[in-house]
Amino acid sequence: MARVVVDVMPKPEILDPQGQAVARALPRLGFAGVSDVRQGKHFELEVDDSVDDATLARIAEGFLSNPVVEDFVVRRVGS
Amino acid sequence: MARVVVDVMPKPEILDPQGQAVARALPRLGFAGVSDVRQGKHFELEVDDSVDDATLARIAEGFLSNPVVEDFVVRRVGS
Amino acid sequence: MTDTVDNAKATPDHEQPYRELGLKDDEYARIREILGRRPTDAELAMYSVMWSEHCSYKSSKVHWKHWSANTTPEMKAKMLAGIGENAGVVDIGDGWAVTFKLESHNHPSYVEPYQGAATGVGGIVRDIMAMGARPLAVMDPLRFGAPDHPDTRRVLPGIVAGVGGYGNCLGLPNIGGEVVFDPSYQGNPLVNALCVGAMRTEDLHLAHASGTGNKVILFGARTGLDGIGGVSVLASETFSGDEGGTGRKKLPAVQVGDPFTEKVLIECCLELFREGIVVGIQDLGGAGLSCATSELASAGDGGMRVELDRVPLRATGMTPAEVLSSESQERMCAVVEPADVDAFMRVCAKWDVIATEIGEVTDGDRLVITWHGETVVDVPPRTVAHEGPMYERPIARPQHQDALVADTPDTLARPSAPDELRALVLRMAASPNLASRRWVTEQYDRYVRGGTVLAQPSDSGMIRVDERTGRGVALATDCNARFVKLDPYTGTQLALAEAYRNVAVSGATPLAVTNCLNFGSPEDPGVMWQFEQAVRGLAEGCKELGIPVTGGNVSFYNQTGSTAIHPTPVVGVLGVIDDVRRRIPTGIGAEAGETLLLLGD
Amino acid sequence: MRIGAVTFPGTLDDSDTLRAITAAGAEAVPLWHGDADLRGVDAVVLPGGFSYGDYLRAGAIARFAPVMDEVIAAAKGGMPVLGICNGFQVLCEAGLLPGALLRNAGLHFVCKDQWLKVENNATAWTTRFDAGAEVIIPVKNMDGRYTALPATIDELEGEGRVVFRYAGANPNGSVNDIAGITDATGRVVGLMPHPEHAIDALTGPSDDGLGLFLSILDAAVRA
Ligand SMILES: Nc1ncnc2c1ncn2[C@@H]1O[C@H](COP(=O)(O)OP(=O)(O)O)[C@@H](O)[C@H]1O
Repeated sequence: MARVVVDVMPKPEILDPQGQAVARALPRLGFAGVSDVRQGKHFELEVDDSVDDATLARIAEGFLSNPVVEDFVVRRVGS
Repeated sequence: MARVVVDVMPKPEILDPQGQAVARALPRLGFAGVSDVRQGKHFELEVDDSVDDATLARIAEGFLSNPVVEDFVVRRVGS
Repeated sequence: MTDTVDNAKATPDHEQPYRELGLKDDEYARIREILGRRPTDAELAMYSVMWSEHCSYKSSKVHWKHWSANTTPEMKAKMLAGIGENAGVVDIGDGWAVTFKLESHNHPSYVEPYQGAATGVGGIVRDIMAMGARPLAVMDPLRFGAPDHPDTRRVLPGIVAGVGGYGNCLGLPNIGGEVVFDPSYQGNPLVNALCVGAMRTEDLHLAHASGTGNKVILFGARTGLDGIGGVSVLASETFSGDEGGTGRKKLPAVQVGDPFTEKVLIECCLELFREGIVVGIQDLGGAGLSCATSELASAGDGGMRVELDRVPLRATGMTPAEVLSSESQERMCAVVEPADVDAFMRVCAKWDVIATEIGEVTDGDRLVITWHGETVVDVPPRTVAHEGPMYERPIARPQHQDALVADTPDTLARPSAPDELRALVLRMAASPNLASRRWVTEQYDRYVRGGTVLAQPSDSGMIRVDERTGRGVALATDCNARFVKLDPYTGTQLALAEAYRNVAVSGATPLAVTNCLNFGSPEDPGVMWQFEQAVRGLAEGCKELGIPVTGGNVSFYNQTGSTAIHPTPVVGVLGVIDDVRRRIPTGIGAEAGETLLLLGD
Repeated sequence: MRIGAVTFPGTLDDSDTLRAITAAGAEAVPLWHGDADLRGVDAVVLPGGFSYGDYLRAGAIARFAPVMDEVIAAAKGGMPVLGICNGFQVLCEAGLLPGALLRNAGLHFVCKDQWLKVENNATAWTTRFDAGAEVIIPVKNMDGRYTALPATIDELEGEGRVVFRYAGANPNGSVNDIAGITDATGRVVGLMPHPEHAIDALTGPSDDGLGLFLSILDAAVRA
């Protein structure tokens, strides 16, 4: 068993209204110094050791993310 | 300038229907070997060097996550 | 280096990628003739989007003669704005005007179902706002491929979630629509969206820029690299290698909607209208600033000067051509008298809406756009917005039409035994085209704003416009494309008649018609035959019924390879009812002893 | 009696809420998120919608609006507050009510006419209902699944602080079918369904929703 983390983020050129809403709110809450925020998804998967990296990439690309508007990163974080 | 990552996840005892929907769909799509999926949020912040860890923790705990139902992790990922 | 007008004059032989931008050789030659020189990159970007099929209606416009030929003065009596405006407007009495329009977002919704459908709703709502109205409700006629096809499983949930996600977050009730499955839509689902809005008749705002010295203000979202797909070839041609260059080619031609920003934009616009400080207004739709500036200037009585570098950007390194072509959502452009600019900015600040003065109305008849002090566009705006190319496409009744019509249901076996009939009824009840639409309609808010009198499962949607008197409107959209395919003329009249009946049975009096004409390629003479028949059928049907077509939309090129979708002229009918409390709900059996009558034969 | 309804950017049901307050016979007072001023109202309603687009989390950004400092202070001083849908989410985010509202179990926005059972008719907002009565009121939301840690749920149930429960099918997977709750004083109430959309059988499934607004008027008369 391994834990695999997949982070899915809106592509840099794609509008990210969620991140923008957070970025605009922070100064109002008294937090200065945060110049940009982008918001995406974070998945944690418990994966059998038999699942190889190519399969993980296919899961991330074909299912966890929407390749038209999102990029993803897959990371194994130990068992 | 530093990049800071905040991952926010539903607490283990809180039901996560989004993660469950992913976990249930994977075998149908022909992907075996994924036993559990949890879905949370991933934030990437561009932060001024003057912002210290205590402030980041307050942003993550008081705003980016809802401590009633979510846990969070803050990470600086270099500049 | 920026391609300025001076540069264009100095380099007449510079090769330009006009074909990649969709312009034909003769169209490019005509642009050179209009300008007396080659266009700059920015001008080329403007002409190419504005002369596209989608913006110029170049294949369909010649058929609009049927509308005018079939609209009598009596039919025009209640029409306050008609074809040519952002949306048609009709007088519904008591000082109220109602505006409504259907629009397609078919292709983007196939590429990215959620965002394509969402931004389709966003776009039609801004059209309605540009008339000066408060949007009141939306509807969504949808067509999908076979229900069991894997692509339908991908496309349908996303489209429904997108229509709902945007409309629900805007606070507009969804009061009806259609869900139709047919394999002809497999590679071309249809996402049509309707919005209806209301205003006091005196508040009607038409899109034009007049009054020399009046300011042009861009407000709403920042401008980014959204949907500039095609125009990115300019950057790659001109600057190959540098950061504005080839990398842009990979940009997805999708726009992401931000319904929250649009909701705030609606409230901001309505407050601006209430303050009476808007001379002219235009939404930014398909062709972004290219469209808004050229249409405002073209419809006004002067010229316009725009400082394009003042446009607030979301991305770095954008070229003037990209800024002009960006399809970033949730933006509007207004013309304001200089004395009102401060008041305008105050209202925008209250709603936290970014607003920037980007230019002004000028004497003369040129649209001049500068970029950091250098002129990048200098054109007669009418040639961009209203005097684009117009084609008489060849028309021919398809050869297989006779065989298609001859293949009648008479050849099909008919059930006669009771158990066969029972099986057939059960099969029909369970068939996707007749089954309940609840899975779809439950994802749409039909209650918000508290004016929805009828929504699903009624034959038409009905909205209260005036709370004091109960005056309201009813709307229905319909089209059975199988009938249209068999006989485009009569089939389109059937669509009209069905929508008309659906409005009439709710207790409202039908008043006006809009349409969304979804067809295959206009370069196919068979498709153009369907199209011409459909337009003539609709126009003559409307004359028969005495209600005018006040607007509509054309979507061509709905085909996979050489196979077109069934011709799908969706017809929307709007009716008025003086008191919504007298509406007639759908359904029988509310009271015992009701008598059931069948009308017609 | 003056009852305020707050408009945040992205609030949708403010006009409906003001209409319902008026229909109940009270004076409806619009309140603006950016003003730290409750304009002398006797009670406040936080209406439904998608404040700030519900980006980040439903209600998470709105709860920091200037008007919310006043609402929180007033609530602590005993002023009745009703949160409907997004307003309920704001009250939870602000800590005036326990728990949180998460994505519907079905992962879709759901809009339907919903039967509710009135579990507690002793709050400031529910005295017009009979205990155990069933009423029909629209529910419409994306994030309506009430959730809290087990200890919190036990406390709510033990103290009778569940005010409304879904009767029939649970539309969003809410714990114990909880549709609405109250704070310990019975003056701050939050619910997911929309009583302001059920004040007239012409535009809603019933006029059952009027009961909440009439109850608060009664409370004022008694006070
Ligand atoms: N995409 C949709 N969006 C909203 N309402 C819809 C949609 N599709 C169908 N409806 C509504 O559902 C009801 C039933 O639709 P339908 O079965 O197509 O009706 P009919 O067969 O009477 O035309 C109607 O009120 C219609 O407006």
